[in-house]
Amino acid sequence: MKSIKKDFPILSKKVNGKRLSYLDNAASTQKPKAVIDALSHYEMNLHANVHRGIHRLSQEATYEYEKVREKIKNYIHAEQVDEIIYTKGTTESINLLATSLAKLYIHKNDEIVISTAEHHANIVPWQQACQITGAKLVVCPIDQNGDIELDAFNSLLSPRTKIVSISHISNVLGSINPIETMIKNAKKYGAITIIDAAQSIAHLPIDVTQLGCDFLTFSAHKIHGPTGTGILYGKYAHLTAMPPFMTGGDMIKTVSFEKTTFNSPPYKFEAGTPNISGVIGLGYAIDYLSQFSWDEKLNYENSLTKYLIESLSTIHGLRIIGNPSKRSAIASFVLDAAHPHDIATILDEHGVAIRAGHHCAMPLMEHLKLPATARASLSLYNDKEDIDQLCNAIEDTKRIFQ
Amino acid sequence: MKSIKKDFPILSKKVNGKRLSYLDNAASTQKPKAVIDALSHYEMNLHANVHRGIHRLSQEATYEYEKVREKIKNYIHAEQVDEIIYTKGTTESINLLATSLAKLYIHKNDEIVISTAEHHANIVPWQQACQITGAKLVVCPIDQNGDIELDAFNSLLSPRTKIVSISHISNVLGSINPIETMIKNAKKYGAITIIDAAQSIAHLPIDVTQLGCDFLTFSAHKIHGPTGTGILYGKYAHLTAMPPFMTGGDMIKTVSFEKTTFNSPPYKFEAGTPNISGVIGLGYAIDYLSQFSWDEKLNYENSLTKYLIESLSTIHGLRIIGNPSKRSAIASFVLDAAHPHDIATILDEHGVAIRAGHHCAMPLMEHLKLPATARASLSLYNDKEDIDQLCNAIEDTKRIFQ
Amino acid sequence: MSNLIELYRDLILDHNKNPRNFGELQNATKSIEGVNPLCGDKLKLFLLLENDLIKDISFIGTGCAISVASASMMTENAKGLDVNQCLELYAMVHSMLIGKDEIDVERLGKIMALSGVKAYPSRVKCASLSWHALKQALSTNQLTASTE
Amino acid sequence: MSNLIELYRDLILDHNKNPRNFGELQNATKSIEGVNPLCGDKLKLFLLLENDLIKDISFIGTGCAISVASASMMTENAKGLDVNQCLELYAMVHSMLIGKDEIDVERLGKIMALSGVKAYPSRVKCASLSWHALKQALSTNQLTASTE
Ligand SMILES: Cc1ncc(COP(=O)(O)O)c(C=O)c1O
Ligand SMILES: Cc1ncc(COP(=O)(O)O)c(C=O)c1O
Repeated sequence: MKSIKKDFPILSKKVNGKRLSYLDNAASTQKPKAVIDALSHYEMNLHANVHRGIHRLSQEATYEYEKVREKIKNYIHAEQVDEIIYTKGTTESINLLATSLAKLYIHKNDEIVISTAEHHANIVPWQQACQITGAKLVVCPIDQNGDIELDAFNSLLSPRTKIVSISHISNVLGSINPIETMIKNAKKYGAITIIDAAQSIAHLPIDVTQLGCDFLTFSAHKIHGPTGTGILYGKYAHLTAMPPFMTGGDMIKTVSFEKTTFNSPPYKFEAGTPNISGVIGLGYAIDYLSQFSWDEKLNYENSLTKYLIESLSTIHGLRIIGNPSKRSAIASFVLDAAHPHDIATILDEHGVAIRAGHHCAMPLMEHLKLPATARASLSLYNDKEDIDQLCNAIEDTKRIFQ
Repeated sequence: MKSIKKDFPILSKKVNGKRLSYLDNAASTQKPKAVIDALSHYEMNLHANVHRGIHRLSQEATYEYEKVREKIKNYIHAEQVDEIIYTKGTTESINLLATSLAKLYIHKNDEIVISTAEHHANIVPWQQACQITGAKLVVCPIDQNGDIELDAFNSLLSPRTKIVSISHISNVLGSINPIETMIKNAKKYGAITIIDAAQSIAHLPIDVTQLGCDFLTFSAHKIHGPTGTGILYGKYAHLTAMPPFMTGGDMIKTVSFEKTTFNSPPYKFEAGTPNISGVIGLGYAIDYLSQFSWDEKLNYENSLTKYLIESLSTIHGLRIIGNPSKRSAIASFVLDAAHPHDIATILDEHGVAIRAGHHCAMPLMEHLKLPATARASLSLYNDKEDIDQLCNAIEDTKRIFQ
Repeated sequence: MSNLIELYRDLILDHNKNPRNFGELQNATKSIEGVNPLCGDKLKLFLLLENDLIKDISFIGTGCAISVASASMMTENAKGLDVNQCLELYAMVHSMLIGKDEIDVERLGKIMALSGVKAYPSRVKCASLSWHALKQALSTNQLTASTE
Repeated sequence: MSNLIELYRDLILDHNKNPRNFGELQNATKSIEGVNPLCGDKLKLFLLLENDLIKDISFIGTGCAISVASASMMTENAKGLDVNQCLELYAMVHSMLIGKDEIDVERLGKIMALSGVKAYPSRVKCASLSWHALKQALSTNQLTASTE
């Protein structure tokens, strides 16, 4: 694959007078110029509120905005456009699910299965749902490599299992979970399966129809789109049955002070003026990425990830956290000599942007018996030079903390 | 005030070969070039996820993002920056309040007071809260002019009144509600007062400290900022006591599978990656507007509104809906000859963008015994020529439907 | 303004001013409500069905010129048809409104007056509301139809 | 890299490697937890208070070099002070960390080694966590302090 770095204006920025090596992609990705320009173009030529407008601007905005559902439907291989709900991000999507499913479907002593390695966004909303309903949160363990313990997962399943909500890729360990198998097994007990694809949406092809999951969610800002926008995919039959999450304009059919009736999905779940420009930006981000085949993308990312792991492995006193059987473009590590925050500060001085901390996965940190890790995460626009710069900066950290 | 039209790129666009007269500002406002450029600049120079990052980009993004709280605090005269919560819009803000206050504070037989003229966003969430808690929705009537019936309002208040949630300005009638008095009277009974400032934020100076309201909310896209961003102001003591709305990353203090503790306000209410660019765009929109004094802005808008009303009044067969004692920059009207949708379509052909329909205020439409209205709503960038263009187009509508 | 002239043809304006088959049908065997949640248009259809045949049909409601004229023309055309013919006609009208090519101009006849709508995507729902309600009435037991 | 050299001075690195007063205080009259929710740093302070006087003080916990060195220096400096002196010192350190001008360099003495932090806004909380916990311990009955 040819280098696409020049498509992303921010990547040619100097940081502290240094070349920028942006390796914080698991936190948020950068936007190609095509997306940035499209957003400006939108604001300068067709912004208006959507859906209820008869005038040209509103029609054009509505058209551009609704068109993105089709793009997302195709990108994740959903069956119908009205299975694509716009949210403000993965976090809202999971809150929507936890709230709505708790009302409809989860009862006392039911069980909700997650894993040790979940992001807070896929833990706390379920804790809240458990508190409200009296259901139990069941945590599937991971093994020493950071892989889901599939046997343990299977033995946790039972007719009490109402929800299985699992991340596709761990944002700390980079482990790719065997969601095909997990979904299939969970389905045997009639459980509702939810995939948190926040970390996978930019990195793996996703086919919700083939997976057979009931819901899948991701955030636009993790796939080169704007912040404040996310997608919740849900099977239409569920969406029809579920009560709304937020209420207000646009999600209703009729309102009177006595009685309100709700619109059909996806609108039922989209109260208020949506993030019109955010959605349109996401559409352009998908277009940008779709110019490359998955073969190209996977080849490039896999070889770069391999280079990252190999390079880090040669650094004495550095320990990579987890050794998953399938790894995505993420590596967490610690140094004997320095705390992750100190690493991050020194790396930053070298122009290397990584993340340090608990990565919104405190229970996993507890499990790993680590207060924090340093995390480098790749995107398609990264190259070997970025990784070399990382490794040099880590050596400097060791020098300071020798 | 000098014309600022040229600051807004979209306004020099031709629509159907015609000059654009954008009079749909109550639905959504346009952005000045300063805001559009600032957003591009952000994406090209400092995008990163906020709060948890040690590297330069994340620090800069966090700084820019947090700085906006200060701007909003000053703009609405709040006492503390941590009383400013970022949401995705007015609709989310009111849902947050209805959900959180229902858990904390609203009980069976309590009363929630709204008015006949509320937007669905300030009706349906309260209906939901009533359904959950067994509280009663009490609707304060409006008089023939479209003004709140203050006597009726006062007599509705009682120790059972837990919430009074009122729009500052009706998005259909343009009536400016006497919220100072209403808040003062509601406070006598210890009610929590909530102001829906969606329509007033761009048009009236707001001083929450002087008003003494407990909460106030608005959307960025109604004040020349981006979609997908809103503000909820709340008194700090309330924010501390209230349970969170959504849960996940960033809003927690500690998470374990057994127990989660929440962060302090405003973070407690801001789960997940926020709309970073949206918030930053809002900050620039506030900066843009703040270059003009309120005197200038009010003078200009009031005289333009006067011209609008006078011009519409001369059109035979046109009826302006409501005659409020204080009117903001909104006028709803109907024609004897043509239905509002037909008006809107014909106006659009003349380059005039207005809105037609129920304006997300079906109960008000029911009260007015109208299926729909046509609505022209002004912003600072409008001028008399826009209004003349509107009136000419209305005359053409009459010709077609004679 | 040629689009406007196409949209508001005399026939449309006439049907709007003098809608045919307007009013409640006392001996209706079926009635159904149609709502357009975006704009608030509402209408109610009344059908007198004998076996498969629409012996009589009427409507009440409020709406824009397009929706009233369309409902009026719909009742005129549906009266006397059987269920299958109605569904066939519905499909043809739908194709015309969304601007598909392969439509049978002759079979549509005067209904073609509605074809100006296709230039106005936001108005297609106004024109299709009554047809949608007709289809719902004939094919399901639902009592409300919605364009959304 | 001059900022880095300012940040990671030898004194800081030394306090990090060999934190003073590290460990639980068996005869503590008060203890308090400090958390930095953004990064997960945690420490626990133990105080032996006699009337107004800090007779002894210690800490345990994990954190970056800045937070450990800062806690270590804090205990060294707080030991023997009375409550008011401590709060005064807290205020001075806080001013230094956020880069205010009017600070008493002499009174701060070796603590000035922490002044490199002011160039790193995201690290100020690391340096202030222990001081914040100290202030909380002396001024309230709360048992956790948080930098947020
Ligand atoms: C009075 C009023 N309240 C609430 C809203 C809802 O705002 P949003 O759609 O931005 O959430 C609007 C705008 O549509 C409004 O005019
Ligand atoms: C696995 C995972 N789940 C959920 C989230 C939350 O996404 P957001 O903050 O965009 O709502 C993230 C990203 O931070 C993540 O990595």
